[in-house]
Amino acid sequence: MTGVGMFDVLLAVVLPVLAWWVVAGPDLFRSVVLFIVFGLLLALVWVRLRAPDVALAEAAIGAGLTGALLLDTLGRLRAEGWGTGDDQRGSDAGASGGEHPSV
Amino acid sequence: MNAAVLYTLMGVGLFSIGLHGFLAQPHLLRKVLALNIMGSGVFAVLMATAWRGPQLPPDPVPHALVLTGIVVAVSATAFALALLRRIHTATGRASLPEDTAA
Amino acid sequence: MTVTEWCSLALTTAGAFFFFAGTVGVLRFPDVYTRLHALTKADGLGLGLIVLGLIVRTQGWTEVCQLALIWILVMVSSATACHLVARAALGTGVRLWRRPG
Amino acid sequence: MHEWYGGLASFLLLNVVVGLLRVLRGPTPADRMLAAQLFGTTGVATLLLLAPTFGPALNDIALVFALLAAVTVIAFVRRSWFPVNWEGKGSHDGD
Repeated sequence: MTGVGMFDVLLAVVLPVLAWWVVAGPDLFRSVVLFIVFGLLLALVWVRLRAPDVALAEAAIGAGLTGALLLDTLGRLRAEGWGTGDDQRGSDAGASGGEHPSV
Repeated sequence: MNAAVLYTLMGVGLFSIGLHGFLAQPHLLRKVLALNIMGSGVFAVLMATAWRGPQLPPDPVPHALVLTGIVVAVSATAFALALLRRIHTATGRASLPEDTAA
Repeated sequence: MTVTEWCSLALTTAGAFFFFAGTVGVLRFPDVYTRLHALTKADGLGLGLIVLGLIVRTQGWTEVCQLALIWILVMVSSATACHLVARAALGTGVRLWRRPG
Repeated sequence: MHEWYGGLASFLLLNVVVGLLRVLRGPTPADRMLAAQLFGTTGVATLLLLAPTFGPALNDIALVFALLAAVTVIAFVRRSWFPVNWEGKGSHDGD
């Protein structure tokens, strides 16, 4: 793989789009899942830059451990209620911050 | 356009998006996500500087820095999430008072 | 190209096709349970064919064992995960899809 | 030969990108998690296909990817998904 191939362009375009969805999407659970996918694809970037050690660390703790921590926190937040109890549709309605529906 | 330039641009983009989210989003969990994305952007720039073409092996020093950075980022994220839970149990909301007043 | 290389090419391409089919299934199927069905096909068959295609061209036994181990691990974890997700979906009342009409 | 493997890896990456639509659309959290699990397996396949080009270390990363998917899904099911009545229908007796 010399030069810039389709693999690189695909990764370099998708990752910022993914980051934008994580940061600005409407649903918090969706953001967390997209963040896990983001870590997965970032590990592929490290592989492509010939850093398998960094890719290993990124896959194990960057995406795996952080994803588990985030999901756990999300579940805890929901178990304690989002504030107003407006959580009938699970993560779809109440996930954007409970008392702050403008998020 | 080689791989280093491409991934440097991507890293700068990721950092900008993360910074925007960190400043603009009131929900604390989203701030944590945005912070992680900012960090990933910095890592991407560092890794791109280590790239020395397809023939030569890449520079190992930025690799070591990024490896350390990933571990530190995970620890900081865990700490931030613990603080977030504490704030949520104490105040019943998952955002800072400055953000909710607006 | 030798015969083993042709075999490897054919097997990996077939595996990639099953991943494509799995992605299409996850996108097009109507509910969680049918999507799980599509997902397990990609996991088992797609990865199995790709692993087989790469085993054909390896030299040593260690790499063969490693690849087979990866496949077995993915099979076990995917079966467990799919079972957990399906049971949780059923327990929380996600309805089964019925053909309309 | 290696070019062909690289092409297949790009194709699998394209599959992941298209499959992101399922994560975006939902509708239930299980659907999103399911798509993430598919991406994990596709990532394993991509790494295995890149291994002839970039060296056998990628097989180890593929192993870690396989573990990652399991850990994430189990964290999701055990910690993050509660019996909320989806689509307003009565729930089963869930255990």
